[in-house]
Amino acid sequence: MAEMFESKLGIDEKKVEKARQIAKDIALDVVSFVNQYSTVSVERTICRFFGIDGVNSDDVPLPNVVVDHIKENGGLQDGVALYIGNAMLETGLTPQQIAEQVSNGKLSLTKLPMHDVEEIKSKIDELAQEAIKLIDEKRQERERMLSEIGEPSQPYVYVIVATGNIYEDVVQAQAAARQGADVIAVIRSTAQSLLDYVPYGATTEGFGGTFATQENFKIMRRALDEVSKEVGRYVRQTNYSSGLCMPEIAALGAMERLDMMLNDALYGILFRDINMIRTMVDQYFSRIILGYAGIIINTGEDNYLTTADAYEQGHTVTASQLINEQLALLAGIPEEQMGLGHAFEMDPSMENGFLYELAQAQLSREIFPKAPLKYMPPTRFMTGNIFKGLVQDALFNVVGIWTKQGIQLLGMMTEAIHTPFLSDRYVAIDSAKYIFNNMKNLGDEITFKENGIIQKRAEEVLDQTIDLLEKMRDDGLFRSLEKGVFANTKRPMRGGKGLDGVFEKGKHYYNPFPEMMLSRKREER
Amino acid sequence: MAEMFESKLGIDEKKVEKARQIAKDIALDVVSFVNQYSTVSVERTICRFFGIDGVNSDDVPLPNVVVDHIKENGGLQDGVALYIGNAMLETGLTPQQIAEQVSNGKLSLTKLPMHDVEEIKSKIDELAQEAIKLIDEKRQERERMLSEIGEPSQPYVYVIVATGNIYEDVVQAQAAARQGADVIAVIRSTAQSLLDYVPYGATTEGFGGTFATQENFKIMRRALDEVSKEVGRYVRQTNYSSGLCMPEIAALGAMERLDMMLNDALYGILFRDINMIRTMVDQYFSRIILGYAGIIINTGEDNYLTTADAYEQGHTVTASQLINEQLALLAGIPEEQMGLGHAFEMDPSMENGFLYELAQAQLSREIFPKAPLKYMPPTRFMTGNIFKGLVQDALFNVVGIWTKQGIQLLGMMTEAIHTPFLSDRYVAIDSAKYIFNNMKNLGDEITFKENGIIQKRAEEVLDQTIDLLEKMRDDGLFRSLEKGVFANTKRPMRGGKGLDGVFEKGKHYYNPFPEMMLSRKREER
Amino acid sequence: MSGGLYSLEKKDFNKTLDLKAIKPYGDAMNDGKVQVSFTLPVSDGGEAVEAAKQLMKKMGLDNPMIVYHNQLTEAFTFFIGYGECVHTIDYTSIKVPKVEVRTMTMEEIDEFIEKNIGRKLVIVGATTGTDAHTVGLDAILNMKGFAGHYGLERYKWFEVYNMGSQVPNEDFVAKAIEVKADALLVSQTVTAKNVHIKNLTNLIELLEAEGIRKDLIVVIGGPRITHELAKELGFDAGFGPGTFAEDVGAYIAQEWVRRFGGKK
Amino acid sequence: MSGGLYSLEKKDFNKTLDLKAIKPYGDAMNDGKVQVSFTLPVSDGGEAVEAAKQLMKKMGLDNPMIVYHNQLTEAFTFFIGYGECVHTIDYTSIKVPKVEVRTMTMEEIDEFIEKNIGRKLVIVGATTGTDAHTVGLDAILNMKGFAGHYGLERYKWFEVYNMGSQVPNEDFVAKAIEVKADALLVSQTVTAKNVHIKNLTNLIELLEAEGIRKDLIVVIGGPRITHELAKELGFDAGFGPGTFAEDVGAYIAQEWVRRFGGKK
Ligand code: B12
Ligand code: B12
Ligand SMILES: Cc1ncc(COP(=O)(O)O)c(C=O)c1O
Ligand SMILES: Cc1ncc(COP(=O)(O)O)c(C=O)c1O
Repeated sequence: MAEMFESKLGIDEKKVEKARQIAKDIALDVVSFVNQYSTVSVERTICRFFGIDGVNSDDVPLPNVVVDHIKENGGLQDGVALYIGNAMLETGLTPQQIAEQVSNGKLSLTKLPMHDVEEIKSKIDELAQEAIKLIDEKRQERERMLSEIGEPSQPYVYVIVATGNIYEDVVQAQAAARQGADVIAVIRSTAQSLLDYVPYGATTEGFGGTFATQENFKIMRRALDEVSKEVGRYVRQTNYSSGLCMPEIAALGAMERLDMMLNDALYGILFRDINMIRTMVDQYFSRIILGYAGIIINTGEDNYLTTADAYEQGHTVTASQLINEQLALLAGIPEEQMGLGHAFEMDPSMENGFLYELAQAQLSREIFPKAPLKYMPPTRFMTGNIFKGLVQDALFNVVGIWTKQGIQLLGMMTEAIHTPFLSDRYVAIDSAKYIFNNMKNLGDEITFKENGIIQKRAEEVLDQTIDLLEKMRDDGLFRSLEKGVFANTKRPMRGGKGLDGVFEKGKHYYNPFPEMMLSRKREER
Repeated sequence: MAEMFESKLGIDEKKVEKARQIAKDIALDVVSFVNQYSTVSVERTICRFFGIDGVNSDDVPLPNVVVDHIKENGGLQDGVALYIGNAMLETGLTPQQIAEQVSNGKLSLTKLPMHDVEEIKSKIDELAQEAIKLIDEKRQERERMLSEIGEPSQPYVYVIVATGNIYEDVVQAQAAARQGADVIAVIRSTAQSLLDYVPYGATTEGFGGTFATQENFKIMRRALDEVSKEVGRYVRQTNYSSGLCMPEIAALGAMERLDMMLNDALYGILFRDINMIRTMVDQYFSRIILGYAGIIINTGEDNYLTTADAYEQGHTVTASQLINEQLALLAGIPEEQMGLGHAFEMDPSMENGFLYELAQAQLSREIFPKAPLKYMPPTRFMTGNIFKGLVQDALFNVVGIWTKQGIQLLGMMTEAIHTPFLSDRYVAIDSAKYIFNNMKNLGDEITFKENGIIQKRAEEVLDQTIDLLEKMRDDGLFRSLEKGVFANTKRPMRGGKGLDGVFEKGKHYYNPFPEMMLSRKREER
Repeated sequence: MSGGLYSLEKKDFNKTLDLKAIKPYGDAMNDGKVQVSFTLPVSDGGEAVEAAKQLMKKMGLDNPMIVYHNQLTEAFTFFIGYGECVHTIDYTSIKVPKVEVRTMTMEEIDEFIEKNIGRKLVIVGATTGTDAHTVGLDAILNMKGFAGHYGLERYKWFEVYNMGSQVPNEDFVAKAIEVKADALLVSQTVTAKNVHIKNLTNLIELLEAEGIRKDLIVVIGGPRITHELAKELGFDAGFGPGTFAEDVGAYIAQEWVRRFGGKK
Repeated sequence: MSGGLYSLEKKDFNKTLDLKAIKPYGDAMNDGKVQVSFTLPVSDGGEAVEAAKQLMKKMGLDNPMIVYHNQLTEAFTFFIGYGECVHTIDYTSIKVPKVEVRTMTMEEIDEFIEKNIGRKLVIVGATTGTDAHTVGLDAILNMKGFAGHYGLERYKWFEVYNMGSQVPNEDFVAKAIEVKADALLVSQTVTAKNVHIKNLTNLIELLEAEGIRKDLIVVIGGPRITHELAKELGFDAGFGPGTFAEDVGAYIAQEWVRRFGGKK
């Protein structure tokens, strides 16, 4: 899969192939398992694609109203699409009107007489085509803008805004773009990933972040398009889809032309205690959507090193990246859209820690030559000493440009203190731009000593990765997570949040999107 | 002269040899010229070695009183040693008593009957032996302490203190040592280099620095010895001898066990407008003293790049280093004591500037493999943006550890603002220690691409150096300086400060020290 | 070259240390030097710099010097400044409440409990509310501990229930009742918008509503937690950054004896 | 999942911009956020942190947060803090004196002098006193100039004498008299202990003693020089960082005409 490469690390390509093959086995096993299930969030996503939007008088989003309604009435195993299609045939109403009627109690979807299944499906397919058309348009729009306005060089300078207020976020995002940011991520309000619904409308209050809502996406997109033209560089927008609403938010991202999305079931499992079946099912659908929409995914391996030691557990990151790659490929995501995560989390007090970090970052680069790797800054060892922190971030930027990372999420000197001030972001961007320019071709100029500390470290990590993957293949991914392979964290297969939202697909279950999107993707190639 | 080396830069050893040979020719020419002269400060140095100290009621130091007295009476061409030796034979007084009597007007040295010259010389030699014994003791004391207390690893962490008050300096120096500093330099009060005398006693007020006085040296030495024992690392003391009192301060340094001294006639010529003959004569004697005393010299090539562009004029630094090396060797300074200067002054906004800097630093390292190179931090492009400045200093530290510099003069983030606060120094040391440890073996691990940007740059600088040196050999050093070869600065041979303190040696002129010190040095080897 | 050399301008402040009136120190006692940085909502220019200086003066920073200013985006300018603080602090009058505890090792704590209490102390720990940060809590509780200090699970005489993260206060209190806890350990990291204050206050209210507050030692910890804050919010003790398991262990054991007497 | 979701704690400050009362901006209008760092002459500990917080409060920084503290050596502790500034500045009332000059290019300046004065203006420049920094002065005077802006030596209608560095005021004034200078350009970089103030004041005194102050345009420049300071010290204009030759050239030409009328 990966191209032929000349390894600076002297790593054995065969080992890489082997690791990849094992990861593929693990991923296939997961996908064949999750294919038997759907979840409430998958169903709500279908509702959204069908145009159902808005909230009821209790502020409950209508997609939730519809899905809960079908669930309560025992029909969920067939999927919402079937009921909506049927109701359309029966009532002639639009999905939105149907949802409103359900909300008002005027309509009970499970009580309507059922039309012929094939007839329903063709109605559904019509609706789906429309949704897909919208996504196609957004995707083409992005491509057009990229070629007209201009594509920045990598590593992309990626910064976050997190004021809690979408309008304040806009000010900060535009300021960052003017200072040189290529990617703006709006951090979500704390624990939004645990909400089993997507909040509605423009929001101005959040905890340590701003709610991810369709309206907020739209507002930010407009602001970034504006500033993109001003600075002559297409500025990418990012948000988070991991969590209980993974596919739903992915769909909103696809519809509002987001360019990247954090998307990782493993993150939810390990760090948000979300049930693994739930989120793996959600992830599969969400990745099909993101892949189709041309949105780069960002995976969360970096987080492992915030709880586990970066030196001892470096191989867990590599193993997880390989699994995430395979899971993504199976969902139709091309390598060019794989922002696999890793992080600069080596203990700063470690002798030669920089060398080990360099080895790991270069290893990621060589194993995934086409992926726009997402490289995360130091967080674990950041303290209130902003001066020391700034230097830690500087070394992180050195490794970023040196090993040609794709997406550099800039560290903030105030990481351990608060979400970034306008000025923190400026200092970070200024510093990163200085380093990227001043060291531009460092990576082309340097080779590593044969069998030196760096090469040996890379080999060691790769060997440990293969060992781990082999064990994981034996156990399967779910059992492995129960054992605590990643981030020193154990999660029970039937524990965690959101399990009650999973259901086995019934005989008549129908979701038109996966097949439609995957087959179109296949045609493209 | 330099050892066989394996060049990471792929530079041609023959070229280096050639450059060195030309520099030697230039230096020989200078030394044969300066050998015909002495200066008032050389003579005052002899007074000091003979034990003359203290000031008169007008605060004029007694060495100045004695030398001025002889000068006024037209006897200087024979040198002070002869008159003092003669007066001792004649009066039986000690040199100090003689000086006091001269100061009181009770004794006129030129009016005494002259004893037999050989008799006088043997008296002088006796005095000289005593002075040399003292220096020997200091030197042995240093060696003993180094082996007992411990020698830090290179790059030495070198910081300055500059409060103006020696007692406040002591507080800050000890604090710095505890934080990890290996070398403490007490910056002199602004323009002390233009004073044609050495101030006396402990001082508590200075402009942007503390006066270099023997008493201040003593106070600091005591404080550093104390803290050396506490931290288990011999902490070196540095001061400045360049300027109108070059050999005098060198002598005081030798007597008070300083470990390093800034010592560069070229600095005085270019940046203090000191007359070139004066300071070259002074330098020759001062280096003999420093070499003998085991004191590391620091040369001032770094300063060139504060006025001239580091990319365009990089070769002037290399050329000057080579000349300084030869001038030092001729004065008996071994390579291990040559803290040749250079600086991280590449424009931070330059694409790949870091690579050029790396090339230059590595070139210095390879040309002078045994020298404890003194690497100076960015100053020219430091602004009031302390955050950016901290990152510039961080990259400087990266190059320092990478290319194995000997003495790393730490940059301060407040460089463009004020002399360092206690906390500025802490931030700088903390950051340098982090980088030195975290990247410890980087230099051993990395090789440069053949014929890449770095290697080519090094070759270019070396070629330009040879060209320049050839021109300089044709012109001679003095004429070259008139043409403005260094630091974009032109100085007339007969202009500048201190020319009136230079005189041609008379037939009977005698200064016992150069020969004594140089021959002992030769024996040692 | 005369004696005039040293008659330099006198510094106009008293350079002796007075603990009743301490001031910041740049490179001389009482020079008052302070570094500041901030952004003002105006575009860059002479007036902006002047505004920044005036602000520094209002903060009591004499001779304000703006050493750097840069427009971040239209109508926002970033400043870095240095000034000389006129304020002083009476250091001798400062008293800070601290957790009162005799330091003990793991072995000493176990021995102390064995001797003085004679049964295992039951501890329930959790990161409560929406907070997902467990590293700090695990550092205190997990077997392996933190920086070479074993966690409380390793102690013979503690029985530990670690509920993990994002635990609703209700579940936490229910567990405390269920296992008859002697002490509750709460970890709080996210402090944005004072969300921790709300959450912690709510916990105390719940415990009081259940009537069990007085039977329990309730302790909080986290990077922004101080003992003072803990006391204010109605907890028994607060532990900040750099805490090790033995600090908390010793406190709980000693406090238990202090509060409930010896063996029951 | 009810509407309660958005009823979060309200921020307690007015978030609209009022130019009559501007405040620092961290990440929301009027949040007042300011970063500070300073050292106090006490050893580290709870009391030291409390002292640092109290100092911040005195500076008008609400909710002071010490995010880092570290003992630098015995009896000295370094602090980094964030707080919310209570002070406001009336931005509308700020007026900053500026050099009044119409911007011109080199060619325009030459033309202007030719037309309005009809002879070369004589300029003497120096870095005076013990100051050895010439880069700034050379940037203004040398042929090659600075950052692509030619220096005044390149201008047809200026006659320039650059005396270099460390020039005693006496020599400088003597030269001015000798060459019948129209304008004097002084550069000052070293400002430690206000040495430049002393030196500059002394220059004006000398010029006045010689009775030539009023016949000359006397200008200063340097990294810490402002027009305001120059005026205060009795100079005609002051130029800070980022000055180019044409700024000074235009000023001298225009000021000369303003002061001495047209061609003489
Ligand atoms: C690791 C980490 C994470 C991991 C957490 C993994 C995990 N399982 O814990 C992940 C990646 C999941 C994460 C996520 C987020 N994080 Co986070 N994270 C951190 C980080 C990098 C380190 C925290 C840490 O582990 N410290 C190490 C431990 C050992 O220290 P400690 O907690 O202080 O513990 C010690 C003492 O305080 C005390 N102690 C602690 N608890 C207790 C309890 C008791 C009873 C006792 C006695 C003592 C005690 O003892 C411990 C040992 O000495 C910090 C940044 C930083 N460098 O501080 C940000 C940080 C804490 N996170 C932050 C934020 C905002 C988030 C997010 C909300 C971001 C978002 N919007 O997506 C999310 C969501 C999490 C949530 N809702 O809680 C902010 C908090 C800002 C604030 N003050 O409100 C920080 C400061 C980063 C920042 N500047 O934005 N994070
Ligand atoms: C280069 C330099 C040197 C060189 C000077 C070489 C030379 N020929 O000039 C050398 C190495 C010799 C040197 C020595 C010292 N230096 Co020095 N040096 C610097 C440095 C790195 C850069 C200054 C510079 O060239 N700036 C670039 C020019 C273009 O900018 P500028 O001067 O601001 O000029 C612009 C404007 O201000 C204006 N301007 C300037 N002059 C004029 C005049 C007129 C008429 C007009 C219209 C405009 C104008 O226009 C210019 C173009 O825009 C600064 C640190 C820094 N990064 O700022 C320290 C610095 C200035 N030096 C400093 C000190 C203390 C010294 C020493 C005293 C140290 C010592 N004790 O040994 C010595 C002695 C020098 C002395 N007595 O003056 C301090 C001054 C602190 C203070 N504010 O008092 C600084 C700030 C460094 C520090 N933090 O310690 N230095
Ligand atoms: C992959 C991934 N998803 C999501 C998130 C954040 O989600 P939450 O809203 O749970 O904080 C992160 C944060 O680090 C992440 O790495
Ligand atoms: C070689 C050398 N000597 C002396 C000095 C300082 O001397 P002065 O006292 O003239 O500032 C320097 C300063 O940079 C130097 O590089």
